[in-house]
Amino acid sequence: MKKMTYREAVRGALRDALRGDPRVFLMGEDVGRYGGAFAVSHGLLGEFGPERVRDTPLSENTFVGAGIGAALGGMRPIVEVMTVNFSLLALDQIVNNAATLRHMSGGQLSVPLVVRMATGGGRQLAAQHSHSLEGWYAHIPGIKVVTPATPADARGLLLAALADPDPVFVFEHATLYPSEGEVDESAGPAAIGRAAVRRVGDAVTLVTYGGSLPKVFQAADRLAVDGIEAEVVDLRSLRPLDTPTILASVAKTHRAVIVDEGWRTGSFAAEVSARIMEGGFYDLDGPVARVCSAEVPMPYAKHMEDAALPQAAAIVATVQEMLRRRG
Amino acid sequence: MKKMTYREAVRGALRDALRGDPRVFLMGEDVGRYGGAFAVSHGLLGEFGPERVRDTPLSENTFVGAGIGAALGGMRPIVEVMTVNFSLLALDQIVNNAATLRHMSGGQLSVPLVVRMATGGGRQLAAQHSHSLEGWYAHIPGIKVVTPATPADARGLLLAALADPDPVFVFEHATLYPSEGEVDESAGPAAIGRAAVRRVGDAVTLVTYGGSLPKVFQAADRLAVDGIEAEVVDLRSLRPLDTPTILASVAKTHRAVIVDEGWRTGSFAAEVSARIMEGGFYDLDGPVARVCSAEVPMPYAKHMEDAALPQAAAIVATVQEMLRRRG
Amino acid sequence: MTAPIDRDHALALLRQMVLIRRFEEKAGELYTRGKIRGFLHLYIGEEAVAVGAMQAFTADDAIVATYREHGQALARGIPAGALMAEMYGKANGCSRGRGGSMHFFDVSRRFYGGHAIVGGGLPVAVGLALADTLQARRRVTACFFGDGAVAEGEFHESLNLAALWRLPVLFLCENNLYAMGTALARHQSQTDVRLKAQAYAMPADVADGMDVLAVEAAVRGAAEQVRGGAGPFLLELRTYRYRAHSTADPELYRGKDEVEQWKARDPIALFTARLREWGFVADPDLAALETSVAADVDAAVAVAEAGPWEPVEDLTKDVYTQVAS
Amino acid sequence: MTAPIDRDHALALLRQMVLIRRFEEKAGELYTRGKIRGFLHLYIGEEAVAVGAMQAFTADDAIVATYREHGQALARGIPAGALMAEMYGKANGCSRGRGGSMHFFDVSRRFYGGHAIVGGGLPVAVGLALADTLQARRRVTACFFGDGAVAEGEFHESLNLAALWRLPVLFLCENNLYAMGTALARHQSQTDVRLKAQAYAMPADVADGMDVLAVEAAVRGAAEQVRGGAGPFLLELRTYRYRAHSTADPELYRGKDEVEQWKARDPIALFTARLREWGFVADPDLAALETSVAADVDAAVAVAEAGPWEPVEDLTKDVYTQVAS
Ligand SMILES: Cc1ncc(C[n+]2csc(CCOP(=O)(O)OP(=O)(O)O)c2C)c(N)n1
Ligand SMILES: Cc1ncc(C[n+]2csc(CCOP(=O)(O)OP(=O)(O)O)c2C)c(N)n1
Ligand SMILES: [Mg+2]
Ligand SMILES: [Mg+2]
Repeated sequence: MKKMTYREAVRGALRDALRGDPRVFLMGEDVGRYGGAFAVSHGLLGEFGPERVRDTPLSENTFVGAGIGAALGGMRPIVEVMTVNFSLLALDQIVNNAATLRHMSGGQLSVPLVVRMATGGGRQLAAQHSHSLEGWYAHIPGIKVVTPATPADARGLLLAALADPDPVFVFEHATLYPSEGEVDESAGPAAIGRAAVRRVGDAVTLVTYGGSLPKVFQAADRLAVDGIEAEVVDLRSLRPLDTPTILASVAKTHRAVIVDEGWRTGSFAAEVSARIMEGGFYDLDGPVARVCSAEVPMPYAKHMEDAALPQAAAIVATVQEMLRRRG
Repeated sequence: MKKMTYREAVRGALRDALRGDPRVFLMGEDVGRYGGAFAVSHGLLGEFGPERVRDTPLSENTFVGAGIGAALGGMRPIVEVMTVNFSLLALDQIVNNAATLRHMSGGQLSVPLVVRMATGGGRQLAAQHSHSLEGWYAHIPGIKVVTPATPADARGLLLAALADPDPVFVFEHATLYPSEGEVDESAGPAAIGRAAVRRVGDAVTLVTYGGSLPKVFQAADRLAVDGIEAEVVDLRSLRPLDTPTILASVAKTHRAVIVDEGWRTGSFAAEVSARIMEGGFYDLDGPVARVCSAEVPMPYAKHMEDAALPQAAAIVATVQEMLRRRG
Repeated sequence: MTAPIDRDHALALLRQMVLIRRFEEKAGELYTRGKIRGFLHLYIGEEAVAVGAMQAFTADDAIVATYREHGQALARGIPAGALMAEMYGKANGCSRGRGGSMHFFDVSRRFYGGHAIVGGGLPVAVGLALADTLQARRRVTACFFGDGAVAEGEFHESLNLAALWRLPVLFLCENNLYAMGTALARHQSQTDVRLKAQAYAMPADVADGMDVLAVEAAVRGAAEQVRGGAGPFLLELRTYRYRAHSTADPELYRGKDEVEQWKARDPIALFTARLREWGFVADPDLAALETSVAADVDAAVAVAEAGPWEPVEDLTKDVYTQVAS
Repeated sequence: MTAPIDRDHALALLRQMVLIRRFEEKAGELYTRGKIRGFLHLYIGEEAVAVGAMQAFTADDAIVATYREHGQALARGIPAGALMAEMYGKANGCSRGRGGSMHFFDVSRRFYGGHAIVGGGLPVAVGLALADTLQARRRVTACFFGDGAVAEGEFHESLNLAALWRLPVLFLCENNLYAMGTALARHQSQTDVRLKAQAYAMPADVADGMDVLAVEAAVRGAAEQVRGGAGPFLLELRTYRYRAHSTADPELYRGKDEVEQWKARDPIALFTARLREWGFVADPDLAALETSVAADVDAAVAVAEAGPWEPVEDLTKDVYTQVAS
């Protein structure tokens, strides 16, 4: 076990992958000479050279599509789309090619592609640079979507994505890069599709993923002060989604709040709520609640952005309100 | 009142708009000389000329962005994106510009843009031409999303979109174009954000929109044979969503099934289910169910496509199962 | 005048073009009979492009095509029966009936589709070529696309990336003068497609797409240059579509006269005339050819008719790889 | 050597360039002090481009810029206080504090942003020009973008559409040789940006972006051509960014020496030297200029400091138009 940042954990996994498999290469905007927009790939160009760490032009749809083609051609590409905001330009290749080629070809083709991107708000980057659209990706059959929230998962889920024969999209919340945690550098791939109970409790289930996990922990700690023990479920993977783990927790706590940085309407939190409706309805003492982002393009000013994003205070208030209704 | 097809109703609304307001113009791929991929704009080039009915190159992101710019410049553009499948190429302009410019500029800018597109499957067009992604659009604050299911709404909601000062996206399910209905050609804009109870019943609420409405009617008729009277709620607008109408119906029937052609995980049906969870939980006799598309890229073969799409039989079976659990 | 090629090769070219045309005429007929559904984009009139071009590629090379790919698929050697079965939606189709007319795949022949999003195949082709380069394989990836695709951003991005990285992609623009109902001059400010390559410092050329030998010569030359490591190449092939864009097209955007003018340069008729000149064929040979092609087409239909339907239980098969557990 | 322009105009150009530089130096300082947050992309070194170009546009013309738009905004005449307040996130900012450094807007000056998606402004500019054409207004839409944007599909699509429809757009490529850390030669197979216009049959030219008079002359010429109805024009302005791409950039991709070489051609120093030659300025004038610019910058900071925060209750205001009911 070694203490490291989320950024270092991703970099370590990339390095191990590049060392361990000659078919692996990294490409994306500024992954090489610049060292990565978030310094994740810093140093990899020097170690592996420009053939395997490739700076691309600003052509998102094409370099993602080229990753698909390279995967068809026997490589194991890791494409870095700098942020989810720019991935909108690549959605055609993702939805119409990466996700369809295997099924549409009657099983002849495989697309072992890994696409990494930073996601989320909280850095005062305003309306065009603060999206949390991983919920959209989770809607697409044919791809898998993972959302590591800890340094250990940043490593384990990226290695899992690389070991997967199908396209896997890894969403790294930009606010997590400096966060620290224990990582077992000898550990291999994590299991895609398994949620983790990060905190055990009996009063309420807090379901979340990615960049919202720290806020949920804060909320759980504050609730604990009032003797309210919340169980925290970190989804880790949005597609496939580990419904059994969610339902098992709800069966125990009889209450759930879903915390998701996406805009409320059509958020992934809605899917989780619907699954609890369908599989846990009779276990519920009251309606499942959602704490999501306000339905506004993200404002730049700090106080406005804070008001737009899910915060620990809102989670605490939601739980307290829910328990008040209990009596 | 006049009987006409959905196609004719859209065309009539386009013609009235072009006649009534010199700022209105239509642009998109093959809207002119070809007459529109679905023959919707057939004849309009001849009547209004190439300045106002403009064939564009295959450049989705740019002609949608140009529509945004033209709206900023005082026009009332109607942009036709041939189908939702190709709109993936334009999502950057839609999410990052159309939806943000007003808020991000502190209210200085307005984008009175209308974007029309055909959506949905059911025509054996396979995995790249059968998407139902209107649920994605409904996730975006700053735009509005309407889904006319009848010829009257095809006219009324398009006129409403044109009268709206903000960007409105109109989804026309391709299987509806030949469908017929009564249309009042003197009628003005419908109200965006109001659902319609299309059939009154007390046993269960069937919530749907767009191309699934005919299937829901079929299902309701079959259920009626067994004395099960279903109430049918046609959402008409996904954003804003008319939650009160949904909840009022559920309060009466105590049961709901949501029918949505989108893939199940992350479908708009999940949002409707979550809203019933949040606002109608105590009215429910049992869990809300969803009938959605199977989570596969759409296959070409008819029997496989039929199996992938929501069908009346599945809706009937879901309701019957739900009522069986009643006792 | 003496023949520039030998008789066997000449007859092979002719036969492939005739096979494509008769196969598609049959497909059109089967569409009206409801045996084939969805979209059907016929290649009739453009046969010389696929047939001439495909001569230049080896089994190791890769092919990426569009939704109008029946000609490429047949010229690449995918059995006509597997293609017809695919259009029937049968499980013995080249894509198990999941793709239909727009999505032919045959990985054993490195035929990577069958892409129905205009421009969507170009980045994939660039990636296939990148994989070859990274694995030091001397292969060419041939990427077919239409004039309409030239307007898409992916055309620009893909040509730039391929040229920047000197990837072995041969971009083959089938310029049939229309993108659906939109004439070239209505979707391109610069209608000389070949000139677009200058923006990427990429070599380019143009050939008469109605002359199968001209196409073969141009594609062979370009392919050798690409195979030799000179980087990508853009080749424009000028041709014409005789039939409607798709079965849904009322063809309001062009006159019959225009179509007739192009039919006067029909690639099969032109080539047949030359074969006669060279004394390679006479009426009996042509009759025999038609008979054998007709037999192939009938056999293909029989394969499709006899083919099984994929069981509905397999609907979710191959959405993801089955990992043996 | 006699001056090609009169003293007042010369001093106005110099003052605008100096104002941009001092304003940005202050912004950089305020960023390190945490008064400004998010991303901050400084224009320092490129001042001659915005200042020279903006001379050519009337109040009726429209401006579309990027996230590196402080220079364009100041040169367009948006009050420095409104810009500084915007970067503070204050309600008296030019975008009510909702946009920050990357999203300056001022509809009264037809300044349409402030676009942070590379290439995203081009289609919007094309649309603004289309609106002018459809309303028979003789206006120019000036669209600024960087060399990195040239690789995006939107560049290709927008130039084609503007040329195809002969729209009055002046495409101004600020070629500062880098897209973040990626040098021009690493993102463009053809590094001569001007040549890209040939693919659209669009006129193009290039000018020295470090020479404010050269920029002014080139942009005036191009703008008149566009205003005259000749259709769009692509003008490449060769310049250089002295500072890091953004506050997050460690600048590993270029050497200090390279930056120093370019500083030897600093647009402000170059122009000042010429003004001295022409006898337009001497030390006291320059000192006075710096003093008055410093006063303007201080005033801008004061406006920002004094500005109110937008009330949180207004968070959802202007997501949609408030329809008076
Ligand atoms: C991105 C995209 N936009 C629109 C369409 C609809 N569409 C299908 S084919 C076509 C015309 C393409 O013309 P071209 O590239 O010249 O190929 P051709 O059909 O002439 O062979 C269009 C607009 C599509 N399939 N994909
Ligand atoms: C579509 C998109 N991809 C990536 C980015 C991240 N990014 C911001 S600026 C930039 C470089 C742009 O370079 P250039 O266009 O030359 O403008 P400059 O910064 O040099 O002024 C990149 C890659 C972005 N904002 N948008
Ligand atoms: Mg064509
Ligand atoms: Mg640059």
